[in-house]
Amino acid sequence: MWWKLLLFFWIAAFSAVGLVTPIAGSLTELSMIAQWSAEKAIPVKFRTAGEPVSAEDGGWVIRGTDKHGHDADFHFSAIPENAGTRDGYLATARYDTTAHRVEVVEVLGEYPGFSFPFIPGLEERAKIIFFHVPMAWMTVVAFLVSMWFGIQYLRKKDLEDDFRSVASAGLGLLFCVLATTTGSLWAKFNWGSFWNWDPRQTSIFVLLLVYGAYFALRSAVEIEEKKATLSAVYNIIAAATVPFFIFIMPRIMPGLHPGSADDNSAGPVVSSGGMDAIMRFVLYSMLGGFLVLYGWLMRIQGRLHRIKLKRAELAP
Amino acid sequence: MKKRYLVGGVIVVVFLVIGGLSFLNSSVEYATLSKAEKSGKKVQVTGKWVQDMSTHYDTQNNTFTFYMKDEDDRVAQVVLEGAKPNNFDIATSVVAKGRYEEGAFYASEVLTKCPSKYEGNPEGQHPDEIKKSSL
Amino acid sequence: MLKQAFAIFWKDLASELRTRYAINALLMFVVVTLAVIMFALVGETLSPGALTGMLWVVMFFAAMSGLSRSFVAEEERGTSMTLQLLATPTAIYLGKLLFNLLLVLALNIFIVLLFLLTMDQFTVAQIDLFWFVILLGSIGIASATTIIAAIIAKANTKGTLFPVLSFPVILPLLMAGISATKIAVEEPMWDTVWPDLQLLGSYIVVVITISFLLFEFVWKD
Amino acid sequence: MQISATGIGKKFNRRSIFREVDFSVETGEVFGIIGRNGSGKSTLLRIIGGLLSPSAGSISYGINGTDVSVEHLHRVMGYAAPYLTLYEEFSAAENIALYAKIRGLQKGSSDIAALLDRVGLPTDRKDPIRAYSSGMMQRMKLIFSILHEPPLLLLDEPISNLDREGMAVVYDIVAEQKKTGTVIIATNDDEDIAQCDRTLRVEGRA
Repeated sequence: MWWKLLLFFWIAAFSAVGLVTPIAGSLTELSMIAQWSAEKAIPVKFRTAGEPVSAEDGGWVIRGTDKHGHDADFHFSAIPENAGTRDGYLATARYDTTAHRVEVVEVLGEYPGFSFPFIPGLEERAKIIFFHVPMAWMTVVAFLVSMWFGIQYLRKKDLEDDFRSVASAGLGLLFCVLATTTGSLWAKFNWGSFWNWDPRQTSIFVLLLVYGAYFALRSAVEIEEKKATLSAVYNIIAAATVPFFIFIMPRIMPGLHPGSADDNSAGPVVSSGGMDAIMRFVLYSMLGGFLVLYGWLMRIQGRLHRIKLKRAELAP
Repeated sequence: MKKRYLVGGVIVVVFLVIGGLSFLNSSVEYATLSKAEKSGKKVQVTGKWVQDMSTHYDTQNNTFTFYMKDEDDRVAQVVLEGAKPNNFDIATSVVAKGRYEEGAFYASEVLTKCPSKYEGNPEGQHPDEIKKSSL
Repeated sequence: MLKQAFAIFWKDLASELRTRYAINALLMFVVVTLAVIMFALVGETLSPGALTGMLWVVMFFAAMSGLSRSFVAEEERGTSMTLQLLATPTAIYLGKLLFNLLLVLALNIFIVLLFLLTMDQFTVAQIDLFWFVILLGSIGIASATTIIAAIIAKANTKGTLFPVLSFPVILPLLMAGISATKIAVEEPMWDTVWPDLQLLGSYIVVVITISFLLFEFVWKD
Repeated sequence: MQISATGIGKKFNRRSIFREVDFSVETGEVFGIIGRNGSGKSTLLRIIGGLLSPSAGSISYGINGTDVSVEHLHRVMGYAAPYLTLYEEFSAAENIALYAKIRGLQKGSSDIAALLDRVGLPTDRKDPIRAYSSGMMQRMKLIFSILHEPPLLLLDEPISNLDREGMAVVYDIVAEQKKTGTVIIATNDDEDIAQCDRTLRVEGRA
């Protein structure tokens, strides 16, 4: 019992941390954005390094340093609340390229203890990674487990192995649908369309087809032992042809998804070097949580299965 | 019996790898500008936006014009039916869907690929340096 | 074992020639499909590349309508047990694979010839490469569908299940096959077509090896 | 041919057909498997013939002390049963030639004629066996089972659909087989049971 509560708390907590943690850039990101768009304001965090001073145009100026230690004058249009006592600010700001100064548009809060980096182009949307990536990973894990128990069934002809194989394939399909949905949403708001047959999208589509076919096959065979054998065989055949899509094609073909061939950063999931430490911590915690969640769902399916068997046994 | 499965397994793995390696020098989905010009068909071209060359938004025709450089380093003008896409300025690469006609690539859709490094940039420039670099 | 396999192959061939379960229906299927395509394309100019796609669509669906026959017929007539009493699963699989291979090859050659004759816009730049790709593609289709046919022969809804199970498995083959055929049709360059041929070849080896290992489980009740 | 089975059980859809069946058969024996309809006689015979794998237990086969594996059982075993179907689009002679070819045997037309004659079938019919009566079909199945002179003969209800004369053919085959090999018969018929040296009653599920 205790571990279920812990798991619930764990996933809820890290979801909350992932969603609530503010996105905050530094002067570096501010300068990058300024080169592209003079109007765009982005969230920035800085510590105050001096008293507020009134400026010539009626506004106020506070000297501040960002997380990399760069300092700059931050212009406020009116004196901010608690100006003298605040340690630092989280505020949306833009860089005025004609006056060459940092203008604070809106104060959002105190200097946050930890924050996610501001990633130009992704911004708040980056947070979906905490759900999308674990779901995609669980899809792969569940399908590998399903194939493993398929092989075990063929070796030992124990219907329990077949049951585990189906249960895992079912969960894999569920996670696959979730990963497709979250990925397609992300694609809409980042790349510009829900679906454009990017190699990664093609591969997950094929995966959906395979496991759709797997369940179609199961429902078309009546004798359980035969059903188990045939679906295990199909599982293995599919697993031998589908890697072309799942693992190889998206990685070595150019595409929009991180990790494809023309992406020199190799993507956040493949190499850990490409990701901020806090984000990585939250992502891996979510991955762990999802893994345990998968195990729990497997257990629940096992219990349901035993209850069904018992009922069939007791039935007249 | 065991040996049979072992040998079979090894064959399968070896040929999966050989088959996988074939992807290394093929690109099925994306064309280059030269290919697009030659075929005249609707294709997807991947490449980078050339920032030094001008972009233009025509409000009357609702078209957005920019220059892109494809994988073979060929540069061509791209005319997009529609406004400037999301995240266009910061995209590390773009995918244009359309056809090559009369010296320009007419795109019905332009997708943008964003940097996938999920970290702040510690060695970036200070805003004050923009004065020197951009002027 | 090879002798047994050939004996089974000859049995299937003689049986097919006598009953014509598959051949007549398949030939009509091809003619009808091509006629539909031609009606749909009246007055249209399509590039050879686009027609290549259509050619593969016809080949795929022709295979889907005919290739399950050899196993389904054994199962429906109840002769699979007879066969089981006569030979090892490996020999049976090999015999059936040979028969399907012959059927697919004959069918695809027929389709391609009709295609070349009826579609004026379909011109092939390098004909020997083109035929080689069709040959490899046919072997691939036969090897993938034989084991799937063995699976669906044991299920209830055989007809609809066959394409459903086959499509995801056969998709890597279709992608490589279409790509290689396009190259042969449009601008033959050996270095661009090589990856596709490599993929086709390894796909065939993988699928046949897996089928040899697993057929026994499918075949025995 | 020696067969010894221990702890054989079979389940379909998790329901047990029979369980814990033990027996052993020696060369020169005619062994009967008897039981009510639905008790699993045919299922047990299929398991013995290697056509079905048992859910529990194991069977070992031996010829003069050498073990025979299940994969190669079809080479040393003949099987005839009502649920067996022959290739009905071929004629009787074609069918026999086909089985001989798959088994790698040399059978000339005189051998085929002799076999047809032995079970009392006409030797000159060229039409597909589709047109044969069920009794004639049963005789064809007898040829199918003895074509390769197997040391082990499995017969499921061998006299079904047969007339007096046909029954005599079956018992003649059984008597002949007994001299050098083994026969296992699954049956309910008293005349069949009279042929058996020993019988095993399969209880099945109640």
